[in-house]
Amino acid sequence: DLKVGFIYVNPVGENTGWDYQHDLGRKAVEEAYGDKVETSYVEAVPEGADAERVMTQMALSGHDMIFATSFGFMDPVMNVASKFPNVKFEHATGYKRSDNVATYSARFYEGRSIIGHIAGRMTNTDTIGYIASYPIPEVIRGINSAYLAAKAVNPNIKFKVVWVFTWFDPAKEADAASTLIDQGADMIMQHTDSTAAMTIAEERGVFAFGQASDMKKFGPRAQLTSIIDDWAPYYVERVGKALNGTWKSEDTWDGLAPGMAAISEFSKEIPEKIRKEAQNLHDAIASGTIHSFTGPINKQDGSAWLSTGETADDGTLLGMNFYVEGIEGDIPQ
Amino acid sequence: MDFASIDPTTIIYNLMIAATPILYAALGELLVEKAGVLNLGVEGMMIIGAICGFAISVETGSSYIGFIAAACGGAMLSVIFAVMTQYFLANQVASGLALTLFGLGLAALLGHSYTGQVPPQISKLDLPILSTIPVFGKMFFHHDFFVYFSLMLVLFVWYFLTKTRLGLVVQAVGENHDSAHAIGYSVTTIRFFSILFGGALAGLGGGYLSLIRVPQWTEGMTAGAGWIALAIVVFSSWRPWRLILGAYIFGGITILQLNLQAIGVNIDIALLSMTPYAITIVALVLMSVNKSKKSLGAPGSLGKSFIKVS
Amino acid sequence: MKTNKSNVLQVINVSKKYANVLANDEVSLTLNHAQIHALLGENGAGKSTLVKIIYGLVKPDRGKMILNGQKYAPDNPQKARMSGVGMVFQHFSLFDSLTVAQNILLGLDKRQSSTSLLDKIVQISTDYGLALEPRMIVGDLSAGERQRIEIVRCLLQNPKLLIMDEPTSVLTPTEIEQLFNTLNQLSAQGTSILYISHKLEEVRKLCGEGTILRNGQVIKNFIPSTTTSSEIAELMVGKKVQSTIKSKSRAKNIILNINNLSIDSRTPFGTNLKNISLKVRQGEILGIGGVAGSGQDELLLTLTGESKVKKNTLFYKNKDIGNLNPQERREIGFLTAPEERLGHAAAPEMTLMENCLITAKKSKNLMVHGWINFTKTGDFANDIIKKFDVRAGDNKSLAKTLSGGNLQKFLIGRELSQDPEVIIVNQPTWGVDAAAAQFIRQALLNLVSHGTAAIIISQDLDELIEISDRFTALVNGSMSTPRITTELTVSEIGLMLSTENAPK
Amino acid sequence: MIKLTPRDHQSKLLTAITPIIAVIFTMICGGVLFWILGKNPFEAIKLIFWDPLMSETFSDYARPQILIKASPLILIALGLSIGFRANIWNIGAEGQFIMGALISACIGLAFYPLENRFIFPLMILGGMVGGAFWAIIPAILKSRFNTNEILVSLMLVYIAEQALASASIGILRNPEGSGFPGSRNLNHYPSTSNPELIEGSGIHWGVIFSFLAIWFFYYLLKNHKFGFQIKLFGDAPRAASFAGLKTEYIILLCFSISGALAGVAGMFELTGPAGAITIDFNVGYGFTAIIVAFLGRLNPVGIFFAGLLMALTYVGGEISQFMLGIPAAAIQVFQGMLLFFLLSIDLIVKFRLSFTKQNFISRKD
Ligand SMILES: Nc1ncnc2c1ncn2[C@@H]1O[C@H](COP(=O)(O)OP(=O)(O)OP(=O)(O)O)[C@@H](O)[C@H]1O
Ligand SMILES: Nc1ncnc2c1ncn2[C@@H]1O[C@H](COP(=O)(O)OP(=O)(O)OP(=O)(O)O)[C@@H](O)[C@H]1O
Ligand SMILES: [Mg+2]
Ligand SMILES: [Mg+2]
Repeated sequence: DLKVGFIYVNPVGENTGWDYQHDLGRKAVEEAYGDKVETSYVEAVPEGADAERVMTQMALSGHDMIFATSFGFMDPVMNVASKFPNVKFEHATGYKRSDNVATYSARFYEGRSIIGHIAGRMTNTDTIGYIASYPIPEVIRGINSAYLAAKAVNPNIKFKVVWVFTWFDPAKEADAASTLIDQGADMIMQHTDSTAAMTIAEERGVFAFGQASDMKKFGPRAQLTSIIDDWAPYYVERVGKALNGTWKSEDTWDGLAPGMAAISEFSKEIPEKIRKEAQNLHDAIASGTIHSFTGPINKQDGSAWLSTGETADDGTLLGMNFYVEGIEGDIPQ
Repeated sequence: MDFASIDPTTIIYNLMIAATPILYAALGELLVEKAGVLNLGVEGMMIIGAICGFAISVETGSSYIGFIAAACGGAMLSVIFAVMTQYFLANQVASGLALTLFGLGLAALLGHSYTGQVPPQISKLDLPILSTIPVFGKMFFHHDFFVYFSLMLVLFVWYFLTKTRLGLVVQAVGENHDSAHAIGYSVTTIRFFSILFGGALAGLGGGYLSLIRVPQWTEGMTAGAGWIALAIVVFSSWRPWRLILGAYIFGGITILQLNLQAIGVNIDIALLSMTPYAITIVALVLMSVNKSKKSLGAPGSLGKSFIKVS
Repeated sequence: MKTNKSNVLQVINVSKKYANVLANDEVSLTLNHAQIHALLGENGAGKSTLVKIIYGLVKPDRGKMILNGQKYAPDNPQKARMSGVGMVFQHFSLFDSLTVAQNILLGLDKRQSSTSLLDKIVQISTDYGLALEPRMIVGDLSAGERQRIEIVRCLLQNPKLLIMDEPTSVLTPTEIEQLFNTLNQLSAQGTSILYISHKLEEVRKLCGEGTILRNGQVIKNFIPSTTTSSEIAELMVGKKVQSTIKSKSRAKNIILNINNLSIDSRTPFGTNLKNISLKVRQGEILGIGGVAGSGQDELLLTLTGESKVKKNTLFYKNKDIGNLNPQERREIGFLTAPEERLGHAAAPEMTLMENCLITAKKSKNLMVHGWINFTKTGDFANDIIKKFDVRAGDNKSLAKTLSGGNLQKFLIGRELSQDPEVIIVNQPTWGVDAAAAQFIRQALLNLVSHGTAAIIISQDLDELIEISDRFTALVNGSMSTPRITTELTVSEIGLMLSTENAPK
Repeated sequence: MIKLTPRDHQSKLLTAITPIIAVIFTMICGGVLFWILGKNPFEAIKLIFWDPLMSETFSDYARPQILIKASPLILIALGLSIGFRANIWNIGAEGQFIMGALISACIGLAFYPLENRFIFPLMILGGMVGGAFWAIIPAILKSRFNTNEILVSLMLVYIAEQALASASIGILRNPEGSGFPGSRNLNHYPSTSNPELIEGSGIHWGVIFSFLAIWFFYYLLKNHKFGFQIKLFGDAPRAASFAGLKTEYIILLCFSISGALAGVAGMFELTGPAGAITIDFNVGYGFTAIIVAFLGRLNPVGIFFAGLLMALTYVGGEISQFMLGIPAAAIQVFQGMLLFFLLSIDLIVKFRLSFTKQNFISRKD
């Protein structure tokens, strides 16, 4: 049978988060193939040397396929893969590939368009609070995407972005949420891992959008919807290919269409009309009729980026390091 | 940039909440250090408090019982440290660090089935009359019981240390354990119970985090708060009242920093994130300039093992 | 139902063994009602051990005690105090950062309201003439005042038996006088006192009965008033103790010149030195007397080089050495020996060998390019051990394991073996037994007779009178003009030491 | 009643045997823990302690990995132990580790893509200077203002982490990394690479450096004035100043040595195993090393073995995770237990224990 290993950068946890979603994918693989596969995982693996060692040991112990689920595992994956040409590697969010290294990622920004739309339509204060982790393309892309969608439906919209410089610090994220609410935000978006902001939103009576997992438990009233990372179909498919011998190195960047980036059930708090709009937007993006970044769009400094009707190319999106016009503040450098 | 949108009322309100977990933990550590023991395991005891408090209040539906459990959890973990350092005379610095490692791991194991649960809400006590005072009412008198309780505990510890005989004994043991032994006090016993008290308070701090400030259980949720608590103790020169100042300043800078970002102040954000730590250093330096060790108030036997050779 | 009214405490066949010494060996002792009983013996004879057993601090291995006709086996000092036993320690058991009143409160067992305690402290202090200000921080007080705290603390409990372990070693003559009055007053009121001291003259004056310990065993019970000091000393040591021989002084050139030295103390509770001037000649001993805390420590620190002094204040062989550090001073023959043996002159956790390196590495070439020559160092330590009759395991014994007297002999030996041209010693015989003290004084005298200049700082006036050529007093950081010792009368010395006389 | 008597001379046998006893205790308690978690305790213990060293599957790879994992721990702990001997408490080695790596990365990348064999030695120097620079801040504050060095060095860790994050997304960001945070991989740039020197041995320059450092400091502490001065200062600061040592000098010396070693450990980790500066470059070596220093009883040789033992539990812990599904938290708890036992058992090395019967003096009769 096929031995499949997973390495996670944080502890898996039980209910939410980046690593938890990957582990759901692992469980889906077990479910799909039963006795034909055997899975194992190592959690809380620091990026760098430790990751390389863990993957090597997995390979040594007979794993045939290894999923490395954090960007920082990129170079270790490449190193180990070159030593074990018969082991198949799948690296999430990276950009280096080789014969036995495939990469995959999700177009979460597509989901951000939808929450941006909902937020823009529903806000009473025209102020959206955004808790950002680190200024990397992934996060900046999310801010831009949500902003553009909100702006499209609400010209007065203002984004207040707070950079917390951590992926996970519940107390700090809670403080950030409180601060944003105090500053007039009535919609909270986050690009950090903990569920603290959602809890604060629930407590303070504003709305919020979940991240990575459905966070409804933490904000039964507050959560309007969540962007969900759903790796299960991809993992099942890839392991299937490995089983029947058709696996090859590929680059996958999927969005709403196959549901790799998904949107959780819309809350009843969203008016029927808006819910419908959001659903339509979702379907349009999924079908490819609408692109989250469609011109005309200027960069923050006013310089032109996309002309009317032009859509952003993946290369620019992947390396995005600028705000679009209208967002205030600077990206920390 | 819109400085007017920073509302001092909400900043003070929020900083009090942000500071309360640190205040609890620091207050416990203050007493422990007064007794001459340096317990660097605050982080570990806090997170154990956080999970115990959380789990029990979810199970019982009562935050108050949860807080008691948080205190018990912290105290129980501190027993390990107490036994190691008081009976096995293990080095306090290393034992404290090991305690943190152990506590973080144990909390994660204990908490496995509690992520994603919602703790019972705890209501804000709107203190009668006081809470209706404009501005101040909202800042100071609109908190939950445990904010006030932390302040009451500061009062209590201050009273205990300066006005009671037992408090005096605790200080004596911390000041000079050989003398205290010579006049017949059991250094080991007093330190043992001080450590337990410190553990209980660190536990309460953790409980406040998981039950009120954040409120949820997540692995590793203390994220360094215990270390800040240790810094605040030195910052306060081992004086309970100054602890409030220290904790509130630290909480205040954290909150202010986020507010400045939210209004879009043009300061390097990496620099802003450093400010709470940098300002703590500056404050420590200012306090120690031109002062002898005595007036800094460090207990004379701090961190030293008491070896009773009979 | 006391069987024998006059018999307060009986110690019967008490033994206590430490790791490798038998500190008390079948000791028996009887204390009578309202008596002052002397307990004498060399350093390490087991005196402190015995009284710690009585006070419940140390558990004996064997033996029993009877207090007021009842079995007495205190688990801890609280029990002892409840049974009416009080103790003043050889090493004070005080807390520097706390107030006098707090320190006293800590030594009391009964609940006291702080106001009534303050009244009682004032009451007792005036009754017995032990002046104390209850609100002072103990760290700020002199040794004499600290001891008063310990005594007042005991007296507040109305002890039937009061133990005093070397109470006078840090006191000035007036303070000693005062203490004796208090003790006599107490014994007249019916308190028994067990009194430990190395100063035989004062024991003969004060005590009605006495016991001598040697190597943990009781050698003899005796009546102090009818036994001469030299007899007592002989009993303690087990052989005859000679008195010091002083060769005729032949002071020559001025070698050390202190010129208008003023310095602020580094420590929060210290004394500042004010305009001190001194000239010291080769081949003489200059004695500096004074109450503890008059600036002796500060003076010594400026002389060792640990405190920096201004230009043109400190001249050695006509060279300004004010900015030389301790090691640099040593290299030109300028040596010092501080009062505090463990922690200042010696490192407690280091072996005797390693302790030699602290001051003698250069003069004895114990290091070559920074590498330690262990053979040489070991030999040097052995030399000292032999020449100065240090009783210690070997040169690898840790400093802290030596008794006070033996460590002091070793440390004085370490300095004297380096052929100093000037040597400054603070409290050469503090807490050292009679024989060892005599030995140390003789060694200093011998050195001076070869032309070395010495400054001896001491609170023991008898000692200074015995060995110094010239005498001066340090009072509140100021110094009087030195006078030839033999020309001084006791009252003149008293005048020099008194604070009223000091320039403010 | 247990009576403690200090030992005059520490027994070599006990010093060697007590860690083994502690490990056995840990195996028992840890076994119970694994059993509670529903895992086979014997299997788990075997996977942690035996397999990395002896099993056919893992040992060839894991043995050298233990060296690699241990070498930063050993280097840092060694530096810290010197300060700890002198009662100088640098607990901010984590920050110094980061700073050493950052400075050496700046140096190395400044030359990119120049090929020159002097770049690597220059980076070693840079690592030392960077670490020492970060360590000297608390040292100066302590000697000038008597500021508590524990806290300043600790606060500086957080500041260093922020600096690391901002360097990863700012000045050091890989220009060819499509905007992702993190620097170029220094391993892929020959002039800055710290490769495995002998295939399959795990030995890179950092490991060699740590061996040399152990030997050097062992010898120095034992035979040289330096070791004597450190010990003297730790035992009796006043005696040290009486000997002519300046307090400021010792404080600066201890901090700069520990900072330099932590910094150079960061440099070797960066150029070797880690490869690049990233936001999460530091993984706690600086804190773990404090424990390693005490486990090794502040003695270079002890630290060497303690470092290897810690590294073994990391490597073995990972194996037990994917082989047996033991959660990472359980491994942490297990390591905590090991430390508790190792630290506590030192009591019988330092003291002789005897059990006294309560027979002296009749109590109640
Ligand atoms: N805690 C201890 N551990 C080991 N040995 C001890 C201890 N205390 C005292 N000793 C040893 O017991 C012996 C008696 O010591 P003790 O303190 O009773 O002497 P002493 O007569 O009071 O001397 P001194 O005149 O110097 O005060 C000495 O050899 C001493 O080294
Ligand atoms: N690098 C240094 N920086 C500052 N002060 C120093 C330095 N090296 C030594 N010192 C100081 O210089 C004095 C002499 O120190 P050291 O121990 O080197 O003595 P030494 O007399 O030179 O001995 P040796 O001949 O054995 O080298 C001491 O006060 C020491 O603190
Ligand atoms: Mg004695
Ligand atoms: Mg030199």
